[in-house]
Amino acid sequence: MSRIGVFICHCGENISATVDCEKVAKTLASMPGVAHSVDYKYMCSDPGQSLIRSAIKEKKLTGVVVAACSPRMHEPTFRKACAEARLNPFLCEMANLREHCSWVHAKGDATTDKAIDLVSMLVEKVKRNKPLFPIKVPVTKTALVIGGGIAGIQAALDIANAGQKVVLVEREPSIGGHMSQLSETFPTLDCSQCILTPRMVEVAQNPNITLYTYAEVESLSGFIGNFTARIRKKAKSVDEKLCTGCGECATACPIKKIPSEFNTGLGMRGAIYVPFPQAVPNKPVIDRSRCTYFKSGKCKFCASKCPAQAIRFDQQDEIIEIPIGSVVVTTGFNIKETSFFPEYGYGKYKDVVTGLQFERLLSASGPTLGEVKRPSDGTVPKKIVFVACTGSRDPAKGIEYCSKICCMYTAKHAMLYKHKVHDGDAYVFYMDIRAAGKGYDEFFRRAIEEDHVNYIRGRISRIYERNGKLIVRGADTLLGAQQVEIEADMVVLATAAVANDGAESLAQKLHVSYDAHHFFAEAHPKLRPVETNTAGIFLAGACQSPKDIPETVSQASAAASKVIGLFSNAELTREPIIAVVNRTAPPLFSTCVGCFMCQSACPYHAIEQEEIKTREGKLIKMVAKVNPGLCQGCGTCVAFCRSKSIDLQGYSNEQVYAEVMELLS
Amino acid sequence: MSMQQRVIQHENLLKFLGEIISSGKQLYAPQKKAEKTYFLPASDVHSIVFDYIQTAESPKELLFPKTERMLSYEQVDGKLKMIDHAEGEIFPERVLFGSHPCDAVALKTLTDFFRHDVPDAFTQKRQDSLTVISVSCIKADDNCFCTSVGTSPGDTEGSDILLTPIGNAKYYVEVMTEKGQSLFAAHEKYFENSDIISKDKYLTKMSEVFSSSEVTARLSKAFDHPIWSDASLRCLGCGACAYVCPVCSCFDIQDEGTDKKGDRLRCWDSCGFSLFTLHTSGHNPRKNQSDRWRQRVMHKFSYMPERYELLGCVGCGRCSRACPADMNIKEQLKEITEKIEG
Amino acid sequence: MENNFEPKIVAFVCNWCTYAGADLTGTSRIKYATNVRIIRFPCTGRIDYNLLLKAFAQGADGVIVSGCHPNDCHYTSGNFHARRRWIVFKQMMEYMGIDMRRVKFSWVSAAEGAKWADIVNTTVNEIRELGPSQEYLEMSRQGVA
Amino acid sequence: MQALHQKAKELLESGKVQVIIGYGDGSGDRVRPVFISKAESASDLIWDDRCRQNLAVYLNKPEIKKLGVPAIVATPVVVKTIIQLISENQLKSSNIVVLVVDNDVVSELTDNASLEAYSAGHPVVFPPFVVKEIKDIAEMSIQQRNKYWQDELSRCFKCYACRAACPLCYCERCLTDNNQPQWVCVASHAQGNFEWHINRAMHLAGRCVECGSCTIACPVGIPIGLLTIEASRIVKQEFGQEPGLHCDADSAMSSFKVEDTETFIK
Repeated sequence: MSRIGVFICHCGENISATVDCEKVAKTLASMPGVAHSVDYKYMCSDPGQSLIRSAIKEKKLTGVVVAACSPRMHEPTFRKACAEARLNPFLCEMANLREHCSWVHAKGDATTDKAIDLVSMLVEKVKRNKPLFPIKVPVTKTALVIGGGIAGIQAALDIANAGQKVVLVEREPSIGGHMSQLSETFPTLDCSQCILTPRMVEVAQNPNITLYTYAEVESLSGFIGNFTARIRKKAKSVDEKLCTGCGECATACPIKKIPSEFNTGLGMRGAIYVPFPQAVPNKPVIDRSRCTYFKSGKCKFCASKCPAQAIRFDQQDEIIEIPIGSVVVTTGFNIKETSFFPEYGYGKYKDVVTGLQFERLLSASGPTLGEVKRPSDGTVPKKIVFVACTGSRDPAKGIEYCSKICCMYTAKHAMLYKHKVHDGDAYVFYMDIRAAGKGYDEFFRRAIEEDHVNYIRGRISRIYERNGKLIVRGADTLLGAQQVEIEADMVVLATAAVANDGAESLAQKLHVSYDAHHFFAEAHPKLRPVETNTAGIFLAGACQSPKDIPETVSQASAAASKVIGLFSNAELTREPIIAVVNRTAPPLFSTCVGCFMCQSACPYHAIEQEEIKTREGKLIKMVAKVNPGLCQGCGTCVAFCRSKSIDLQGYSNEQVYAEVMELLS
Repeated sequence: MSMQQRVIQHENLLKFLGEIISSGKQLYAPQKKAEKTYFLPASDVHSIVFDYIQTAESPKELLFPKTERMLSYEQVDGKLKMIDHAEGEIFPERVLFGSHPCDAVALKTLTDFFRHDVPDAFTQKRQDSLTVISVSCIKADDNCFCTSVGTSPGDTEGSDILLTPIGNAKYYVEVMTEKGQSLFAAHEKYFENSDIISKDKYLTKMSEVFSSSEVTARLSKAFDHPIWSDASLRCLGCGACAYVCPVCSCFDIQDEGTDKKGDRLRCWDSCGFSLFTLHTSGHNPRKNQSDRWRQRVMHKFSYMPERYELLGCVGCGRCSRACPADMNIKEQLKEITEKIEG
Repeated sequence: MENNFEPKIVAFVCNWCTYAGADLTGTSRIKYATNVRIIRFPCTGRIDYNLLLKAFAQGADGVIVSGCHPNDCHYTSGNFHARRRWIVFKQMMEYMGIDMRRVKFSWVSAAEGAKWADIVNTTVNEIRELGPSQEYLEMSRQGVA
Repeated sequence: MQALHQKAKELLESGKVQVIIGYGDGSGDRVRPVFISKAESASDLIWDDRCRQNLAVYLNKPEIKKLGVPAIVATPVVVKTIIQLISENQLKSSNIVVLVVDNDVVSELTDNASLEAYSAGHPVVFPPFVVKEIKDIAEMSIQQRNKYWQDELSRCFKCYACRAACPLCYCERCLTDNNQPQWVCVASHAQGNFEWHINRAMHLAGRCVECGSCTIACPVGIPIGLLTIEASRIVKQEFGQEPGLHCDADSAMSSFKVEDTETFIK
């Protein structure tokens, strides 16, 4: 006979304000199999938990139902409390009286009745719970870091410096990411490349880091501690071992007019190229879609000039498989192009540029060597309008969120412009200034107060060209929406930061969740910000949402510390919520008939074929067997199984059936 | 029972049956559904069929339904309420029309079987409120073998009234029991007086294929005979034979419900199923289909005669007609008398 | 229709999307009808159609089945398997004459707290229109002597 | 028939097989399954229009397996059944000999490829009355269908002849015999019958080769084959998959396509 303990939490008044907790406890007390039923103000508090612990001991409870908040919140808390009182933690279930009841319904009998139903249902379930024991699995101590921007670099270095192996995969020819494109960084105005390049070199030199550039993750299978990553190394057409990085090939390449990705189209590159001088690795790749040889079968100028004879036109993409224990996703972000904005000319005005393009114009290594010049005619602009919130916080554009970095970099842009063009005028159109952060507010005030940048609160409605000038029309909302029209030489749009290209398909390959904007979803916005819902896969940086450098770096270190923590044990303990194929007495041995529908259905390839043999070794039958290390406990196999020979621990047929029967009886 | 000799015209028979319906009694009579004939509740006498050899299902449901609710329970305000359906329920007055003598014998066998030892209230009460008007057989088919199992196309056993078609749309009437008499008395106007008629010449002729007592005798030595495995190779192990059999009476008691309310149901079961004798341990005393086929034959022709002095077969032939694998009991019984030594 | 008819609705939902979505409904304090009771499953792939049959046999007036949007399954493909199952099950039930308007299938993500409230309210209103479930319950009473 | 007798005799005499599963003389004008182990009995085999029972049901019966390597006299639908059983890991073509008879020419199908080729060349053709039944039900309203099936299924007494006759119902413990929990009510009341029949249909969805053995087996004349035919029709319509064609096919119900479409999931 079951002896179930029922604990109803008031959650302060969060539950008790609409649910009559006392009545729930009293009703449950008379339910068959319930040996103990009480209500209490805060079950998750220390005294609350000790109520559970002492009741388990005194009343010899065989199962516990805690009716409180969502099990997604506190299930581990209460299971731990049970374990402390020597009750198997899997004999504890939670009824969700807060998120699913008190918070969504008004006070009344119907709400209390629902609460009673929810608790009784879990009582019937827990009566059928079985003690379960954690599963131990070995851990492969190699981390995969996807994306070689500052987040990936930081995470890789932290993990490597802790003595663990790292595989860093970058899809571009060089690591560095967006940070390598930046001029100077707010709020200190130190040179971005100056602080980044040493780290890039460190990555290349660290013996614990294997770097694959010009490579992408093809697929990821397996589970925490035991993933297998398939990585496609795209053909670089260059033998990296022989290449000395002398650059003769790039000089020899007859094609010179390919817009450089690194210079955001403001500079040019050849078909064989190194994206930027400080690239790591500093070895060229051939862009086969642009190369004359690959297009027409003739040319090979680069090969003829290569002193190391390192050009390999016949190189193939290579797929490598690597056992991996954990993954850090640091794929970063992208920004909306000017062409996304019809009101600002669909990108047809050359002197309307994005913030990232302006970074290149400001950069000493950029196409203008740091001089601010108009892309259209190379003249120095005397009047620049900066537009913050271009696309961001604009539901009409489908981007409701704040891109977070624009306020600060726009202030920086205006400031740097004034530093370089002393007689220039800088205007900033803004919605609100968001300058929370150490030294941030002071920084933006400096732009106004010391560098005399004109800040106008309002949105601009249109940009059009008139007599070689860009006419910027907007409204100043601080002056009663007075119309403002500025004749500018150049306009810099702080366009919205969006998820990087291919984020959605990567998320699907990795089996992690993502939000409506294709940013990767963290497991919990507050308490698990660098974890995903898939165990063993972590996030850092702007792939999760727009972020500035300090925040990105701290997340990267946080994710790295999660990986290091995971790798600090030889084996990993996993929840025993897994499928199991039944075993029965001979001559049946199992009711499984070996149709292996479960095997074709299992997303994790966790179902194996097992031979049942006589003592003499003669095959009696083939049955399915679950690999407990691979099974993730989705239970898809259970619903398929025609003979109900496979069942899911923790959500067994008997348990869920009992829930339905109880709920409606 | 001594009585006046009577006959009834076909059209009067229909009126008689119509009056049974209008009197509020439930009339079960053979009616067609798709290709087959069944005993179904009749609301219109014109839907009754007379020209059939055997119904697909036997009339045993009238005494022993496929699902019988035995008791119900419910928790009301924390108190348990129980209903014993054998106690409370009033069983409706029913008339079965058109059963052949084999079925009437089978109904009697069932009644006797369920009366054995602790009498079963359900079958008893259903039997008490049932009046059986049978019709003698003027034709039969290859599957029929009533004469080999001690009954005959004109047997009056088990019938309350037996009608024998004597040509010219007339039936010779034999009223056999008090129940029959009271039904007859209530509708006497439809019946005509007649001279004594010897009905035998109107009945179908059927020779005896085997002697059932001889089968019984041989079976006592046949437990380990290879005949069972040879014969049962094609048996699929379903329960069709048992469920169409008018005598088979195995059942399984099932509780349906939760701790709050539910029913205890008596459901048909069959020794043909491998689960019938499966133990929790995994051991099955009737492991092979041949063991189960043997059980079916043994039970009807050996165990029932020995223990209850009842024969478990009336030769209706339904099981042979129903079997998807053409298991033929008549053939098997004949073979037993031929192959197994006496 | 009866005005005071309060439909009994059971929701079979997956843990990762719809259960979390319903948590968000709570966190966001969006109100909805009290008629629904949620049963948590790891994945829609785990939801056996027999549970729906049992729910109706036990007197449910409506059923909601909900999980992650296609491509968003925590287990990558449980919801795709579930979708196939529901495609066949729904048509099979209709072939056998069961009104499937009482079953609401939906995808509700962890971010769609408002959608969850809307699904519940819509379902409750629609079932209220349909009235108490009869045909399936009728079945559980028939054929017993 | 001559050719069949000759082939059966050869197979038994050569020792290539130990038993021929075929049709022989039955009660009255019926034919029945026969299991011929002696070459001299090969002439007992019958091959004509009455041979409709799906003999593949015997291939996995323990009692038959004990007889040794079998050859089976196969109608086109039996070939389909065998392919489906192979795809479900229940049979291997190397362990059986499949005999098909076309115009009194007997061929041996001994590997997956020849089975598949034969199956592809012999599509299932429903008899006219089945075509009519399918059409009639398709034209019914949902209420009419409810009444139709409730009426038909009311006769079901759960003898499980449909299950026993079906070669694809090979589970050693059927769902319906599972009582922890009791997914399908044991009783043959309306609910229990509905649960049984919809489960049978769901379990055969995308697997039913439409041999009609269940309908033939039903002692109370319920056209139950229509349910599994419908289940397979849905699978074919929605997912484009047909059973009994490929030995290495994944079951339609345990696979999926991202592009599967529906209109009812909101």
